[in-house]
Amino acid sequence: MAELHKAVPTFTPLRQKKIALAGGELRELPQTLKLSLRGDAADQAFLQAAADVLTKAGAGGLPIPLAANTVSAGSRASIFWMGPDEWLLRTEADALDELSGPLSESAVATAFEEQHVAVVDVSDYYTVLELGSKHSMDILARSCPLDLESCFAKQGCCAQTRLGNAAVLLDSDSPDLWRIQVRWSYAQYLWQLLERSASSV
Amino acid sequence: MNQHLSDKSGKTELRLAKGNGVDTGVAVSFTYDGVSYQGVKGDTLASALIANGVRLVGRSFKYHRPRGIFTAGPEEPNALVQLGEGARTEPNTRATQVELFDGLVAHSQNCFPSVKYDIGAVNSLVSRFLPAGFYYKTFMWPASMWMTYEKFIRRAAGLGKSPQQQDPDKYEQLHAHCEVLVVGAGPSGLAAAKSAAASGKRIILMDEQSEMGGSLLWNGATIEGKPGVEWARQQVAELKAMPNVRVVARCTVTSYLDHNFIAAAERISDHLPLSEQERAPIRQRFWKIRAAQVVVAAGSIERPLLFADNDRPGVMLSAAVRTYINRYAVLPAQEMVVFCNNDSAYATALDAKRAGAAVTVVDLRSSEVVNASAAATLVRDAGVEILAGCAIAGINGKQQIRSVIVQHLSGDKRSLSGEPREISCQVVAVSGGWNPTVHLHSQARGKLEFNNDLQAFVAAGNVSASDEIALMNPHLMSGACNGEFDIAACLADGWSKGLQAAGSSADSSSDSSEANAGGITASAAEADGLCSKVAALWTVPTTHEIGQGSRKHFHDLQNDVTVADIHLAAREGYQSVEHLKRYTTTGMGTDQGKTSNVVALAVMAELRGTGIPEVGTTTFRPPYTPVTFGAVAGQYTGELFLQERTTAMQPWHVANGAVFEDVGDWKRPWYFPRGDEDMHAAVQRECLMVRQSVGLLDASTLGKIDIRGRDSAEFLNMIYTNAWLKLAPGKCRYGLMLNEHGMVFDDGVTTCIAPNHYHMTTTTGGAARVMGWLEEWLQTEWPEKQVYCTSVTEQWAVTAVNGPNARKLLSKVTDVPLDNEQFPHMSYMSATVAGVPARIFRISFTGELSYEINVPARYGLHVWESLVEAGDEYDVCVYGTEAMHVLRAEKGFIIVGQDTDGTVTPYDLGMDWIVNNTKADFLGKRSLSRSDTSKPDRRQLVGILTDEPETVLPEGAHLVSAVLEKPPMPTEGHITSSYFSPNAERSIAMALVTRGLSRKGEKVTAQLMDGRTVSATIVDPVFIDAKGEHLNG
Amino acid sequence: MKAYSLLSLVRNGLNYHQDWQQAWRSPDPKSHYDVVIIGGGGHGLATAYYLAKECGVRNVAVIEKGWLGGGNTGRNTTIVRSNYLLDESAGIYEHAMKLWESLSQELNYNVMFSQRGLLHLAHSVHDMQEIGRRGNAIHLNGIDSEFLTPRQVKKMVPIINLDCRYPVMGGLLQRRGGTARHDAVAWGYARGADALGVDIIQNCEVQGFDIESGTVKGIHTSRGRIGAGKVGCVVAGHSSVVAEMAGFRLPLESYPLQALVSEPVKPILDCVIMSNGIHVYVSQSDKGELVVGAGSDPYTSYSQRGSFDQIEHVVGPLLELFPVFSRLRMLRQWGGIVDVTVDRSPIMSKTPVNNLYFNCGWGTGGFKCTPGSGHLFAHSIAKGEMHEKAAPFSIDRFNTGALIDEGAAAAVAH
Amino acid sequence: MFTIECPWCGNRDQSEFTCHGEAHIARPLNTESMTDEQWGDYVFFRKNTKGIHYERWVHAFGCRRWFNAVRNTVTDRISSTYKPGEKPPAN
Ligand SMILES: Cc1cc2nc3c(=O)[nH]c(=O)nc-3n(C[C@H](O)[C@H](O)[C@H](O)COP(=O)(O)OP(=O)(O)OC[C@H]3O[C@@H](n4cnc5c(N)ncnc54)[C@H](O)[C@@H]3O)c2cc1C
Ligand SMILES: NC(=O)c1ccc[n+]([C@@H]2O[C@H](COP(=O)([O-])OP(=O)(O)OC[C@H]3O[C@@H](n4cnc5c(N)ncnc54)[C@H](O)[C@@H]3O)[C@@H](O)[C@H]2O)c1
Ligand SMILES: Cc1cc2nc3c(=O)[nH]c(=O)nc-3n(C[C@H](O)[C@H](O)[C@H](O)COP(=O)(O)O)c2cc1C
Ligand SMILES: [Zn+2]
Repeated sequence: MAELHKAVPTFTPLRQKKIALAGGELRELPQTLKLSLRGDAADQAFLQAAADVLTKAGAGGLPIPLAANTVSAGSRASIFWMGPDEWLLRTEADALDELSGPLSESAVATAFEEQHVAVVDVSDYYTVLELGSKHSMDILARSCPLDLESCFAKQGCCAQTRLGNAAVLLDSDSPDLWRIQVRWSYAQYLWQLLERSASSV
Repeated sequence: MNQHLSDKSGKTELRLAKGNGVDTGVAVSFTYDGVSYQGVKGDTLASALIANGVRLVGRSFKYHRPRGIFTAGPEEPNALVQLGEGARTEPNTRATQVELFDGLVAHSQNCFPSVKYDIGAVNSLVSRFLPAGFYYKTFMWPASMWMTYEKFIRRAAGLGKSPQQQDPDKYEQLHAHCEVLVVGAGPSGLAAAKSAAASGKRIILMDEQSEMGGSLLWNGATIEGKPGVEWARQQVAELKAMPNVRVVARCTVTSYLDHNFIAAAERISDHLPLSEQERAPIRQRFWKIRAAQVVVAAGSIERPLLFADNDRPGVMLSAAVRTYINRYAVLPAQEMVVFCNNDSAYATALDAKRAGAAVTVVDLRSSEVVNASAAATLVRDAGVEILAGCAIAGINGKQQIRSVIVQHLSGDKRSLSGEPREISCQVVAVSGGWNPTVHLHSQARGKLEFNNDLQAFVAAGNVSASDEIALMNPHLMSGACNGEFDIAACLADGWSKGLQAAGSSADSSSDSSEANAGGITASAAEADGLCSKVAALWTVPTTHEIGQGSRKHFHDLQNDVTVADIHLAAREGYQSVEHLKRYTTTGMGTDQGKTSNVVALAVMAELRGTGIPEVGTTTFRPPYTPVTFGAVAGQYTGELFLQERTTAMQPWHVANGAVFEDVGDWKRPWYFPRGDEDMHAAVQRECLMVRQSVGLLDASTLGKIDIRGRDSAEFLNMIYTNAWLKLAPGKCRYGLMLNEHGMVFDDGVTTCIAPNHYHMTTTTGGAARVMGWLEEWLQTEWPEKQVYCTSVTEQWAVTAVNGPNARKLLSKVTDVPLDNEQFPHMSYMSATVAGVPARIFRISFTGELSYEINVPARYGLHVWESLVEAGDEYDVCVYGTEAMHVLRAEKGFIIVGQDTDGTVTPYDLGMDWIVNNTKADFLGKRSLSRSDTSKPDRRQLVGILTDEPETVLPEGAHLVSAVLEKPPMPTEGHITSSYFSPNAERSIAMALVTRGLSRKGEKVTAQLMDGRTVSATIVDPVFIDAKGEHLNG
Repeated sequence: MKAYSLLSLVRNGLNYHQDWQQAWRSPDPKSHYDVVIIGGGGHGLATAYYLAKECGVRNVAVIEKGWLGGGNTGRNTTIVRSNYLLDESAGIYEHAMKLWESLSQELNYNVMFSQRGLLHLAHSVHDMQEIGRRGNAIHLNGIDSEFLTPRQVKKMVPIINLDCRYPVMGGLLQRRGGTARHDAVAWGYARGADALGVDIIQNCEVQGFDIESGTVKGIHTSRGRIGAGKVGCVVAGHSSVVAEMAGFRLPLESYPLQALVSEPVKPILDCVIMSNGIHVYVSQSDKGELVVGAGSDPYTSYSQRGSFDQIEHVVGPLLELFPVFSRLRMLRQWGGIVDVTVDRSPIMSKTPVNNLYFNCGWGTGGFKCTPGSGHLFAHSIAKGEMHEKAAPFSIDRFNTGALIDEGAAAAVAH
Repeated sequence: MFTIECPWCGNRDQSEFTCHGEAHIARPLNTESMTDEQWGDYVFFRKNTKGIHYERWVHAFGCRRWFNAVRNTVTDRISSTYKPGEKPPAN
């Protein structure tokens, strides 16, 4: 798949659009690999297998986050808590070439052998926008009912919530820099919403 | 007459040198009713009009009586104007809250041709025949005339005019979270914000006025040795400098909703000159706040007195007069009478006197009470005559007060006596006491109790710790709105409520108010007496019995409700407050009775011979003051009203002229007209080309769910009506889902990708519903089942390749064998298509040879374009949803939601074959055997062929069992789908018909609304290729 | 009862309105009535009125726990129409419509029934199919209905935005539909019933039943026991609560349903607009406010208030359809408690208890049937057999499956 | 407008949730042997409690998990939430 993906034109819902904002920009990040992982958090074998597959892929050291609303973020990939038995593995765009083989749906799925898990490639189900601005929090607050200050008071937090009508997964490096993951078909709507929100801060 | 009053600098005879809230050196020009005037910076429209001597500003709702400015705040019932023009016009705007800006244009409303000469005022002449509720008693004859009467009634009502153009301004919502929200920035709110802010927690302070300070802007209090205004400004500056505090002016807290959800409307550009309004990115912001605690320091609202002709222009609330003098530097009149039943109005008398007016006080209370009042003494010493034990018996002057008649009150206060005395004046400043602004507390379902000293409702003091409402909507009342009117006490109350709200306990060891007030010392202005010595006299007698002469006692100025109306309501049995309100419409105007409600209750209590608390209040509902729809909708209008979802192939569709159809949130290509084809031509062509050669459909919007786990097959077996345990990997199966009522609610093809791994498809509109349905059963009913579902709708872009040349086309771009043996109908392969990994499902919704190609969405456009290109040699046709509908109907395939409607079982669809009754159970199964659901004469889905092949029945047309001359005619079913089929070369239709399945071959008649009848035959709903041979290519 | 007339108005005007009679008395409850109606909303009062007027049952009481008309009757958006899809529904709503058409005269109380026209908009192919089916069904039931093209819609409502998120593709008009003054309906029936001898007892809450061997004998109230030959229960949102007192359950849930009004403005909207595609319904009252119906919350509640969500969810659509309203202001919002059945059709039925009848489940749309429901229910109670038009609405249908599924069939509210 | 404590994600705005009605209605196992009345009871008849009500919610815009809540339908106060399978708290 890694090779194939080079051979043909691909695109993201927003075609990596960007606009300048005060102190940063709003942009769509390049495509990455995203896997939905379901399994039993209470099962040590499952956690071990997950750790192994990541180590093998070269994204070792990322623990599966067991606390709600947290993310294990590494330089090459991150694992988000999505539910009590659900996680999302997302690679960084620049690690995509190396990781898309060892972390492909089938490669990961085989790591769990007979366990009751689901590994589903959702790379294209979502896209990720990056919001960088000194007003990022204000921009988000225009459409987000979540108390971002409290939820993101600590490092390593993430949250699923809504921006307007779009269901999103948020994580952030700093109060100014946020990543917003959203379903492909809502990307255009979300873009318009953020652009509009940014226009009045 | 008015223009001469103002010169270019905005100075007028009534303009004073200095006010706390205005800069008298900066002129601002505006027009009112076409006349230009000058005001000054900081004015409201109301203060500028008063400064210009304009007293008549509106006509009342019902009698069209002349009305003037009555208040200086949000409680204004009278001075409603049509603000602005064209697209920015805005009806019913309170002049008392409109900040003046250069170029402001306002008009009076509810009057024709002008506010001075208003034809509607004839109502006033016949007013004795128009008491409360008169329309319930008349306009009934003849019955047919009501619609005509109604037209005139409607025209007379309604106040201002709606804009007729699209609003050019934008709005937005903003979410906010805080530990303490302080509502109101008077002394109490400022103190609360200060003490709470010290905790470092997040504090929001909101006030609806342009400047913070509340009563300090006009009441002359001294705090910490400084004028109150200065103290307030300093507090605001200090609060603004704190990183944990948000200070928001021009922001009305409108709604106190459950779980401490509070909404507020901030006016951002309304006060700016037009050119700046046009440039402002947004006009108003709607705050949606979650606060852990709320301190409500919203102050209090003065009440009027109910005396004869108390609605004449020039009658004003006493504190409003004071506000105009001290804050806006406007003397409302050269000669004034202050009319009161409590001490708080004496400060008004003193301030007016000092500002140069001739003032007389008329106090309803006896001389003994008045003589004992320090405030009264001060005022008397300043040379103001005080007429104690007296009342205003009437007013001379219609469009403007010329004088008042004063008489002595009798001992029982029910009548007047003695020589009437006429006092010349242009303004009557009234005070009937004060009502704490309990609106937000009441919205939060807090309880009220009646305070006899104040003769007003205040928030109930004793709330038990287990009071659910208090636990859910925690808030503290502070200052005047807590019934506290002394300035020092207000500060102390605010300070301690701030601490309490922030969770930092007040210094309980010391109970001196100074310590609790954080050491803030304060004193009220001279003569600022308290309103607590209120005389509970509600209706001031006049020269005739209430309602029996020409003089009216208004309590609700906006809706023109008088004391006589309350008497009438009581007499007729509308005695409950809620009946009183609805029968007389008291309190139902744009001011929601802020000045009138309590006095109305008081009058009703008197009539019923009970106390005011027994009468009770009506329900306080949001918003506190009206809020624009624009603000509530926020940014979610226009393109953001509702998301438009599109697929990966969207750019191609747009570039190739697709006409789109809305399917749920999705925009789907409806048809692709070529040249100047209309819809019909395009669809006919698309349908032919698909069956003759090959066509492509973007099917990406279908819902897709990835299902994995050991129990998946068993799960599917419960979800679908047919059998799923034996579906082999690589095989596809069609299924119907029923709800527990036994009715079809979705359908689709599910494929076994690998052991314990399935790919389910759903209808486009049903995707979310089905996903929810599966999760609900798994999570709540069958948690032990080992099944995981993952929505993958957008992961896969789907192209359906349909038609006899589908195989040939596809073989050009894929590496897998496509022949019937190796890749038969209803099977699946993973493959490479156009160089990308794909899942190909050989399933068909057209009855033709068909492959549905799923690729990761990023490749969707590439694969689509590759297929279009590869199809060139076969004259490939790209088709839309309409052709899809025709093509499936030609084969008799159903569309859930079109051929079914939530009342249709699989049996009704003639799909017995899909119900596996040997299964022990599946969702909805038991419902199928209920007596009514299993009865034979249900409506069943059949095909319909019109006798005239050219005639296409309208969808929704009904079939009748007998054609009668005119309705009623019993129907026996209706057309669910109907098209002209180019492949069958005739019209085809499907219908739900009573006992239809057993009536094939029978004639039926469709009765159309225009009277035509169409004769047709019931047939099997398969109109081409009955044997299904096309499937194999 | 002294009649209202122009003359009486003038005469009383000259007499300073001192002589108007009480519209209804406030009697103390008697110890026994032939029929007790629980619930002084429009339906309950109408039932009592027709019992006394047409069924010869005059020893009747209406027991109301609060003030009469204070339930949903006093808080609905006043839309009246009879353009229902299914025959059973058309039967009762058209029955009501005919009564509406002469109700003011019948009651000698102007209920301001305004047949200004009611326009359903269609915003998608699916909507067009729906109005196509319903329009035809109504027509064949002998009820007026007309299809409008978008151009005709625009002509009728010039301020409408046809080109909204889901463009207006057509409309279904019932010219005889419209609005009525909701409070006046309750008051008019109350006055009428009172004049016929019915005792209307307010501030009296029913707290239990006296049931002897399966037959109701009386009720327990906050003002004591009241004996009853028959009992009709018409308590809308509280039906489940009262049913529980009688020992059975109903196929109902009670939801908050909200509405709001704008500040009043001069006439700008002359008919009732309903849009299921955009999700708003709106009309303008005679007083000038826009009366806007919001949706019901998805949770049950007895608190007569709902989530602000629902207000936002109707204001957005309102502006989508009528962008010119953006600068108008919301004056007041409120909620009612509506009792909703799964098939969105009411229940008029006998119950497991003899002589106890229930009339409920009118959900979000029963105001329009007030006269019809009262009329049919009165005749049913008097006779001891459900009237043929009411019979299909029995509770049994939830067991047999003979639902009258307006919701599923037409997906239309109100 | 409630705030609701998702048993997993914590306190969130009501707009992230949807309500799915009365909780603890187990789907009968013996559907075939039930009478029409019994089946009708299960499908259509509800307690519709005025007072303490046990109901199901799903955190639709969050973790997408179903859970139960205890709410007083008179005040609308939610006193607690708990996971499916857990015992309803005594109230
Ligand atoms: C916001 C809203 C908008 C609506 N819009 C429309 C519309 O446009 N068109 C339409 O046709 N319908 C509409 N409806 C529905 C309509 O209002 C109701 O269906 C109808 O009013 C029900 O009338 P009722 O007389 O049965 O009930 P109600 O008027 O609710 O009367 C029931 C009475 O029973 C009393 N009661 C309850 N329990 C007891 C007890 N234990 N003892 C004594 N008395 C008791 C109550 O206090 C109440 O007064 C709307 C409803 C709402 C809430
Ligand atoms: N002499 C008397 O008897 C008497 C009578 C009335 C008032 N007072 C004086 O009134 C003052 C009371 O002080 P206080 O701080 O309690 O009240 P305040 O009236 O000084 O301040 C209340 C503030 O709340 C704001 N407000 C009200 N509702 C609001 C809303 N919904 N949203 C946003 N802002 C809102 C108002 O604009 C105002 O600025 C004292 O100075 C007292 O002396 C005295
Ligand atoms: C058709 C209709 C029109 C209304 N018009 C007004 C109005 O003009 N002014 C007003 O204050 N309230 C108006 N209301 C709302 C009532 O004041 C009140 O909120 C509603 O009857 C619910 O009662 P409650 O708020 O006392 O619970 C209207 C209500 C209805 C049903
Ligand atoms: Zn959650």
